[in-house]
Amino acid sequence: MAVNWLRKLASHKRAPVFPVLGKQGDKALRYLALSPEIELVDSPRHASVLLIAGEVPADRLEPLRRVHDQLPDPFTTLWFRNEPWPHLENVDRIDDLTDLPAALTKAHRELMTGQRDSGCRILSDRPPNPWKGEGDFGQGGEGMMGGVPYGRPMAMNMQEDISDGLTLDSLTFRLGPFFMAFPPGMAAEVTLQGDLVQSWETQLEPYPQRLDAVFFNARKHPVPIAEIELARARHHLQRLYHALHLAGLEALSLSSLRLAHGLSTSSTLDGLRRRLVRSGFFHLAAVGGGVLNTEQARQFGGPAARAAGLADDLRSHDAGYRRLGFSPVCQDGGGVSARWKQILDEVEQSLMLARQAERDEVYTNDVDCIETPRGPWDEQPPEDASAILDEILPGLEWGDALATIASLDIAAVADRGGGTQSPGESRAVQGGSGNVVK
Amino acid sequence: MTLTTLLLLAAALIGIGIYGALSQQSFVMLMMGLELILNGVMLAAVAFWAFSGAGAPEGQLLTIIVMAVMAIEMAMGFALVVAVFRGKQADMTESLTGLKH
Amino acid sequence: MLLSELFLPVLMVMFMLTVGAYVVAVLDRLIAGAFGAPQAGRVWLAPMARGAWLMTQHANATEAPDWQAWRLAPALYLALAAIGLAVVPWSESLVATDLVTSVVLWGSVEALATVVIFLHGWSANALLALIGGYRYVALGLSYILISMFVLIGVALPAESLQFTQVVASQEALWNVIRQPLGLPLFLIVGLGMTFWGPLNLADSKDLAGGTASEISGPPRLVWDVARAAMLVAFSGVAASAFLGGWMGPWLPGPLWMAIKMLAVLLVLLLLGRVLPRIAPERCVTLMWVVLLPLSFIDLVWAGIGALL
Amino acid sequence: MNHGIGIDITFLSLATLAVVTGWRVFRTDSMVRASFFLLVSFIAVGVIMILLAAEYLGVAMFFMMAVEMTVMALFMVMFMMNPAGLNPMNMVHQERIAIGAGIVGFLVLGAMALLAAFPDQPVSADLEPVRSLGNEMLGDSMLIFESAGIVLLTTMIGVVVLSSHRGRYGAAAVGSLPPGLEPGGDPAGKLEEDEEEESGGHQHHHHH
Repeated sequence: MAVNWLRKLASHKRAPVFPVLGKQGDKALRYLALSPEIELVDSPRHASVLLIAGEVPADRLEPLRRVHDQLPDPFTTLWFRNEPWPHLENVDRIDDLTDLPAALTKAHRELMTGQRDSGCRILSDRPPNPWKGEGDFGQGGEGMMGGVPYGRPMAMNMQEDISDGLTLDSLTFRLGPFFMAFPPGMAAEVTLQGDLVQSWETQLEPYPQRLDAVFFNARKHPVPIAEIELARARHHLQRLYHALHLAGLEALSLSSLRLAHGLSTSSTLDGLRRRLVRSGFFHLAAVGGGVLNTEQARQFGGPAARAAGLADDLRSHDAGYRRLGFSPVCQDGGGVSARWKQILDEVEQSLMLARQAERDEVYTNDVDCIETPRGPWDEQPPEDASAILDEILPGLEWGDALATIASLDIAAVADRGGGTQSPGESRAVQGGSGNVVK
Repeated sequence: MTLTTLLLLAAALIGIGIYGALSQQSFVMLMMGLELILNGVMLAAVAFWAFSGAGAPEGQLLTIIVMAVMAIEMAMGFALVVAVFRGKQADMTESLTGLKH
Repeated sequence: MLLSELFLPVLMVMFMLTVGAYVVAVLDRLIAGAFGAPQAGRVWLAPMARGAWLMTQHANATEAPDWQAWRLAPALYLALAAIGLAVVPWSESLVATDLVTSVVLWGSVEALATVVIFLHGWSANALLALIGGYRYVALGLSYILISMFVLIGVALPAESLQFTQVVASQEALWNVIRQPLGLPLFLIVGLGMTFWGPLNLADSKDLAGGTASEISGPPRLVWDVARAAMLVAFSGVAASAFLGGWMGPWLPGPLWMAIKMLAVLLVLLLLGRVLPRIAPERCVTLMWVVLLPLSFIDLVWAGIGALL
Repeated sequence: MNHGIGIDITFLSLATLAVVTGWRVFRTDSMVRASFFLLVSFIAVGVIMILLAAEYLGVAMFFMMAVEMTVMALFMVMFMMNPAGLNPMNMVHQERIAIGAGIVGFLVLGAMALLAAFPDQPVSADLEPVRSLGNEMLGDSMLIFESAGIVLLTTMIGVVVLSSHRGRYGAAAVGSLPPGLEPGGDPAGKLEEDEEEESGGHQHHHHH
């Protein structure tokens, strides 16, 4: 009786969901972030529903199995635009984004009230190497020091000290591809000394991102500048959401997301910018680390390059933009806070351009070289830049390293478009926020 | 809780401490032995203060001084560990066979 | 005698622990809602539903954790919060333990909290949890020092290390006015030692929950309750040390105390929702280079005040 | 000093705790756990001190030792290759002598406790231990207390000098070589190429 009562109470909790992002799964993540009945958690240990959003490539299935087995009992899975594994019983596949929150809530409710059985483990719960002693005192290695006890390397310091002279044992590990602070799909092998990054090797590149369809249309025929600039601003604001979420500014990250969802030519950035500056984001959280030098910035392109002081922007060659008096905005510095200042400036500029272009009905002119929010696209779309992390992250503290990753848009741009935001999605969001201007 | 039982407890702590300080190869574990000895000493000092010293304030003062000595011992010990570790990548007493190398 | 000396104080502390943790959870949700977080369901029910959910969830395992320490650490943190609540005086006579050295006891609660948080992060045998533990130790020392200087400052005018005496010494003038630097410094310490909001570096987002990233079920419930209770204990100490504790006109003492504690809690929770998480390196610099010298100045100020 | 049976039971359990955890310090594989066992031993002794009416000392013991042991545990994690004791270890030398010395120490001190006659002058009930300690520290024994402070300051300076990366004549570690994992073996950790990089700096003669 008492247990029933407890379970009933538990089913009233917001559904704790750990999202595993497959290709194009980040859209679902951003949609769920604004759903009041869903709580997105950062660690699989904190969830009772595992959401697999989007198609997961074959090389990331093994990590997915491990994440699946990390959820504490009772747990269940939900598959969004992905076919559930055949041996999982009683799990749903959802294809429509608007159905997703209700389905997650239902899964959680049923799990709590006992209508649905907890999922079963896939992998065997055994350590990768046996914990069995061989040595005289039960130790697993050859001597007291050194050796590979129980098949696990000992933490011995073999690396040059890069900080203050206090050389610590270094710690090497792999993280990803479903770590929430990485771009979807990215995995890296990291060596830490204390919480200082000693070396960084990106092992799996993030999934290519699909930009708004307007950028692909712009490669075929002239498109209204108002439309393309709004898409650009939306892209930047969505990235700002992830960064602010990581920085612990929950409320601001959600307003940024709401602004992105309901973006129109009459939207303004003033409120968000003011609150961001007042919160001390640029002084306390986004500190100067992660600076790109000129060479790296040129290689990277896009807003990151302009934040490092390079005034390269394909829009300035476009006749349509020239009519609007466009000139690229720049920052100097090239670090994390410079990049976010740049992003804010560009969003503001895009909104302004969109307003002017809408009034004067200006269209783009060039079709073979356009500036995407990720960077210039002349012959090929912008390529993956995750290799650059291996160069700039060593020497940063863990938190700064993650802030740097969040500030860089490293994923490549996919060849095919991702479609525009569907009207249903934006309507649902407007209902939730109530401060949309349209 | 009498003076005798308290002193026996202190003697036991000191005994274990002596064993630890003499037997451990690692510097830091050796320091733990020393700390345990000082733990016993402090307990004995407070016990004497409470039962034999008629509450003379010097008894408590002695304990404070022992605490200061412990802090000094810890700090110097760790400085040595850091210095030795940096040079030799080890923290074993045996690795300190010479003053420089 | 046993009843009045043991059972009543224990009951009182348990009561404050439960009610306090619940109030913190509700207030935090209300503040989050006011800042635009999506809200669903009834706010007053949400903490209980969460508690029930964690009760039904199983506690998970990692590979070769230090089981004793891993399971004990949340309980120990709760125990420390209980000790903190026990020294908070609700009126001249209504206090769970009126130890002569209760101010120092609170100092040792802060120091032992460092141990417990480190243990919690270390014993999980998991990477992100360990980094969280590391970080707290790196910062915890500076919190302890700042708190110690600030508390010596309030003990000086009282000429006592007892919280009841400290409150009594504020009859004429509250310490928040007498030592203007004290309360702001102490609030920062409070955010630090409960790793809340901008100083949540041990259980932070970038570590996917830090020391708590690998726990689920009842241990997680205990850990969350303990953090909230520690925040309540801290606000009780802050209200006694700086806001004149039970003193105030018209209303009875315990009520004044509750109002002041709520005010401190509100300020802390607001700060937690408004400010971003401070980068650890910047935080260390801030603590040692700015706030620690400020706490020296606070102490000198208090000393001069005591001499005059 | 009169006290009830409750105090005696508390004392006995605390004494057992102090001795058992003190013993576990040297009997656990994990060095981090060892330092926290030591902390528990200290806390037990601190509570006994509070029972003995030394309220300040007992509480001071808590926070002093909490900080010390945290630092100790941190050093364990930073420098030890096996802080968690997942790989059992046995790093002792001259163990028989050490056990003997420990037992002899206990027996001698225990015999003193049992056989010697100490004056029976308990603390009077109206003494305020904290006030009396304060008056002593900042009164008659101020010189001793202040000297302890000076010594602590000196220690801090000395420790910074000792553990600093850079010495007066260049990097502190110049010319030193890690020992072999077995006697006469190749140096562990850092390799020979370090030697070439250290040609600048100061004129130090290598004896390898």
